[in-house]
Amino acid sequence: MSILVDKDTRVAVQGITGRQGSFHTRLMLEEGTNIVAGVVPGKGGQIFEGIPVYDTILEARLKQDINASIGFIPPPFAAQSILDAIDAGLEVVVSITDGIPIHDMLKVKDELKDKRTYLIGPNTPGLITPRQAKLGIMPSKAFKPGCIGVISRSGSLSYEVCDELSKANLGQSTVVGVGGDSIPGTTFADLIPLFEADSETKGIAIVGEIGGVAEEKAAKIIKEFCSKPVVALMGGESAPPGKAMGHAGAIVTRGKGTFKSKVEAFRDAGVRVVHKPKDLVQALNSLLSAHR
Amino acid sequence: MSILVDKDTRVAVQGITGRQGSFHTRLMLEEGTNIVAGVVPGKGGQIFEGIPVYDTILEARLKQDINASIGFIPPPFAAQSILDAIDAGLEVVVSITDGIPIHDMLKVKDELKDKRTYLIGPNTPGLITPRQAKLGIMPSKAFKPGCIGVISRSGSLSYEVCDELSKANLGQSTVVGVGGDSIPGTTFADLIPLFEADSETKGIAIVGEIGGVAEEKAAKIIKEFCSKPVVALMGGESAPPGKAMGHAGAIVTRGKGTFKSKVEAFRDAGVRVVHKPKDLVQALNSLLSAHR
Amino acid sequence: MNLYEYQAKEIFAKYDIPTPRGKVVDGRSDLQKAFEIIGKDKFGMVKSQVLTGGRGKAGGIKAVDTLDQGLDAMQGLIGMKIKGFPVERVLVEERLKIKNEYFISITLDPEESLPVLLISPKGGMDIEEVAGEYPEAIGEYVIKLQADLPSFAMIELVKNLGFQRQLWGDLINITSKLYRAFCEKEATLIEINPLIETVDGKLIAADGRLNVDDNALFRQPDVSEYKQEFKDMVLKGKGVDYVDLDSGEVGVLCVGAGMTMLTMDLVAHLGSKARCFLDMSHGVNPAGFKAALDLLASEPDIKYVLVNMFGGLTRMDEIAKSILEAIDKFDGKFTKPMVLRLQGTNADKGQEIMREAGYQVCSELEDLLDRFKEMLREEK
Amino acid sequence: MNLYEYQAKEIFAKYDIPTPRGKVVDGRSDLQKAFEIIGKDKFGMVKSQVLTGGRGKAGGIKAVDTLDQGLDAMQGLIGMKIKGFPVERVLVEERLKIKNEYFISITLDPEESLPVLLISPKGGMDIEEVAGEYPEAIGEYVIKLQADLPSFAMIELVKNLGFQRQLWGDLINITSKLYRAFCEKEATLIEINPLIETVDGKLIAADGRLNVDDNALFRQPDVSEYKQEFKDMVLKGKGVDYVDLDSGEVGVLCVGAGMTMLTMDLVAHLGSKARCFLDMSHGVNPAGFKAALDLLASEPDIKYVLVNMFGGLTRMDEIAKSILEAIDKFDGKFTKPMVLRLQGTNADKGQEIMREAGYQVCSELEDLLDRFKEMLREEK
Repeated sequence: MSILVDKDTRVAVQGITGRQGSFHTRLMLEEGTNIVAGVVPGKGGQIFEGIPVYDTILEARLKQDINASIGFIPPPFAAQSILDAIDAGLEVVVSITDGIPIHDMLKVKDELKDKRTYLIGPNTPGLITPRQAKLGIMPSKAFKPGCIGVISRSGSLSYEVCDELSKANLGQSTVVGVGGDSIPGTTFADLIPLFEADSETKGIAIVGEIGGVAEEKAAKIIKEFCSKPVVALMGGESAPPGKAMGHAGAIVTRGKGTFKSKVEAFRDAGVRVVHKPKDLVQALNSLLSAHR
Repeated sequence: MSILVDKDTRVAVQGITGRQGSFHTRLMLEEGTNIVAGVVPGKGGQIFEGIPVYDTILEARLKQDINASIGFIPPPFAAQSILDAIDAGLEVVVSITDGIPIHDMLKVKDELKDKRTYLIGPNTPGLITPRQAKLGIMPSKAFKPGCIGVISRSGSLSYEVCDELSKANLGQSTVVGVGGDSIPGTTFADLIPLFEADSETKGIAIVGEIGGVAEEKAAKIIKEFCSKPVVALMGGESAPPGKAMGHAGAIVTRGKGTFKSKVEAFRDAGVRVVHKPKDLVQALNSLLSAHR
Repeated sequence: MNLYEYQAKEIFAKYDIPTPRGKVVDGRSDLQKAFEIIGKDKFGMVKSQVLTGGRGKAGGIKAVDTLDQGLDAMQGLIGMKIKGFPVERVLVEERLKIKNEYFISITLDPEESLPVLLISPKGGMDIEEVAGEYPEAIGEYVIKLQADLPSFAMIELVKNLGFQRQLWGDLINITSKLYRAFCEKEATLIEINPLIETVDGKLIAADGRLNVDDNALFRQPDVSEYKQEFKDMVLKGKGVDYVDLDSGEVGVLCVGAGMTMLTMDLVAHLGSKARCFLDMSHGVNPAGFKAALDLLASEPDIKYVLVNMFGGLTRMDEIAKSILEAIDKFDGKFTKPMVLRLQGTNADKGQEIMREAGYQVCSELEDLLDRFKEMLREEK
Repeated sequence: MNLYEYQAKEIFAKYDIPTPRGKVVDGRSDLQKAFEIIGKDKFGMVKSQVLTGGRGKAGGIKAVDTLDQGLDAMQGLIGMKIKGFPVERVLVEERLKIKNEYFISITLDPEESLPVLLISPKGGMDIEEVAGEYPEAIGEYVIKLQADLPSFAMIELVKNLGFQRQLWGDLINITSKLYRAFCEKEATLIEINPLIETVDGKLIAADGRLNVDDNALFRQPDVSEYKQEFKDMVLKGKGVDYVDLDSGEVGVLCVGAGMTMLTMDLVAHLGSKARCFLDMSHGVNPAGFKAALDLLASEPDIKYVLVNMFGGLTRMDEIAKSILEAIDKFDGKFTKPMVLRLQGTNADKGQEIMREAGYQVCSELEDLLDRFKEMLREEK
């Protein structure tokens, strides 16, 4: 088991013939990802690495039973490619793109209402169920099949955390990078129930940071619905409030989203909060043995 | 008491200086209606019968505490005038206009979702709380203050029914013509709970006809929520199924909305069904005395 | 306004919805042109153009192989009456090699106040029959005022109905064009039945229906172009809603649909039957009444005229004057027995006017019905 | 991109939002022009243009009566530093006769993923202070992606906040123009504070803020025109996110915001403090690293450099090469002590490249922190 994607997920790559798209398609195939279609406007009919290429995601969906996509699309066109994938009814849509205009994302979020699509990202390394499906750009070496569900707003930090989890033989059921933008598709709170329901996931690791209210919302859901041990690695304690943190998602708005409020919300929900990747592994290990 | 409108309702007349608008404004004033503003684009600043005229309904709303409007507006512009009144936040908006394009009404209905506005009509004689407020074009003579709440899809038939109620000294609390169009604003089902909650209303008279599903929906609400006696006068028994009945609302679609299905729904809800205005009065009288 | 098949197909063509090659024809020279357009090999289908269903069963569609056969078919059909509708022209089209017949329709769901799409792999027959016999064979989708139909919902729909994958793209494409036409032409109904899948896998709208909202015609120039062709619009143009009920003996004249229906019911309760009704809601003027009386006079089935009016917006003195003015124009030739009731706004004045002209008028409905019963008895 | 007050007001003017008469000025001749535009009677306010709040308290706004006073004020302000931001120009405006000060702001609510309107009759002060002291004095309305703001909601809002009826129309009008500008200019924040009600009942945007989404600048030509004026965009142009933290001793170089923040926290845990950070996410190339090292070299406060990288998309061999190439350009003059960690994609190769060039590199975070502690000890 796992969440969102596994070896049976039938994936289309939007932008498969581009520099990024082609490079990572090969790496995703190496991970075992079941990539069945590519989408590049104007290149319909071509074959890339044995994969048929279509002009539109809709055409791909009409011709083949795809249910997920990952897009390597430049920012000006990324929102439309996401909307196309939502319109085609895909269940999981991953957008790697960094730099999608915020007002484009407002429209995307509006379109996502009442839809079954999980949009992962944008501005995310993607998601991975190790050795089954990688819809992303993360370094495979850091990941290993296992029992921890990982959700993270930061790409680099999630690699670090997963590397530690792998070394400690806990491994990961599925790792989801929700992305660093201020308006992400799927949020922590959306993913907690999926991990709670997944039999293979024994514990959950959250990699959070200051800004936004994703951690606070996640804490609320955890308190209500989650029986599994959860540990959060939190960054930004020493960040001065109000400074732009590089990520738009790290902007502290209207007094909400501070390090303190997040840590308090987590603690109130019974979530252990740590400051180093190694500590996260240790905390999970001790909670898991207590939980057994 | 009454529903929707009474002597304190502050009314704006859209199209107050037109032929219809000016004629009926005088009649509405005679009934006691508290008309405080007129709206005619391009005639802002004028005074009609002592009533200030504004260019837009919004301007009227900004300047005065109006909470209801009635529009005498030609079909091509009627939907926009309704949308303007909804946008201005009025609680009751009456549209007399016959012949509003259906696709315009689809947009109006969409706009009404989650709004507090009761749109009465279009293609209605309006609504009246006798001797307090008339937002409509019905002949005042037929109406008299009393204890019966009347809702009707047909204008002419409601006059007949109210005339009988008046002669029988039952009178009317409020009379609402929901209008004959296939896409009305407020429906029977929306009004039943208001009459149920109104202490002055002792019984409810429904004037229904074939086509649409307004009667069936009303029957459901009555069965669930209504403790007061209800009598329905139903027309269309001898109308051949599938014939356009003049009213768009009388089109029988997809087997629903037949005379039989309506009468059955009413009977199932404990509603007495009659065929003549006189019978309606008789039925109400006997039910009311039994109810006391 | 309901469009003829050929008109609906002209609109379809504007939206790139595939239709059979062909031409509407009302004479020999046109037929020759149609033959040339279609070509010898695929000639031809000759289809009577009438605004009613079931013309196939009524013999209104002929398959022909040669121009001569086509001519015979055309001459046989033109002038024929189908369910009372005279055939004035035929649509001559190519013969399609049929593999399957499907159904697509978009209409308004008054309950939801939204357009609704119906689609079925069982086309070519009456969709109400399909709904009765194979309800699961009709897919329904309520369209929430989107600018476009969402593809995912369309895919679900055609997939669940068992359409083969290779048809999905074309089906969804045609559906979305139909929806665009539905919105832009302000239709109340747009329909393809049957949508034919040919043996070489193409989808073609073999029949087409398009009903456009009468209230929107003022801003639908290309539909309004078809307007003059409808004779029943004459009365409507004068503000009179006329409905012919095929059989009966009473002409009913009222104001308002509700009153009209109730009056018809009451006539039926007295053992008689309305032959037609005229709702004068917008025709309260001499011209409207003249048109209405002309119609009542010209129809031999109509033995009695029953006028039942309760006026709100319409003033009874105006009605009385209009009726008298209309009767005057007959120079005493309007002789059908008539019972009258005038009630409501200015009823006293109206009744007085009629009485002065020598007519009996009631004010109460019960009196009208008594008078009508009496009249029935006298005449029989 | 955050716009200066005068730029925001130029955009406001395009939307017919009333602003005071005035002119942006950076020298004597311009001031003369400003004086003419404003007129003697209403002259004048001299306002330093800086991208930070609280300039009033910092002495950045002067009221003057004559041209000479204006000149003095201008000369005093230009060159001054406000919260570290140098004043390069001033906005000279008419003096308004103030009756009341209000507040209107539209920004994004990340929780709702929707724009949110804030409006308050208590303007002219820090809105966070207002929120703290008089929470009921701020009206909030989440805008559900409408094309226009619904009037009824606006009326409710201004009515409930106690605004006087005669202001409603203008307030709603200005709010709706602000919302249009917010959408069309793809803003993340648009704000008027204070919105001044003059003694003669007019509403004027006395101050203005407009922050535009950097990611949308490619399609916002009139905002992009202001772009060259921002010096901190240079690093960003090379793909490096630079944040100055005002005080501290360590320059932190990472890839990714999460890693950066965590690294800063860990530096703090060890009793030191980051002076700035450079997120190299998009600047993994010699030019990016050169720009970053230039900055680290030029800032005397920075005593140590800490590089902590875990690469996914970025390959560590490329990073190592880029760093060495950048250091080479200093000709041995980049001497600040540096600790390095390279991990992730092609980490082995990257570490090898650095080691061959004579640098010590860690692979584990704990090692990096140990090495950093050691370095702190050595230097002190």
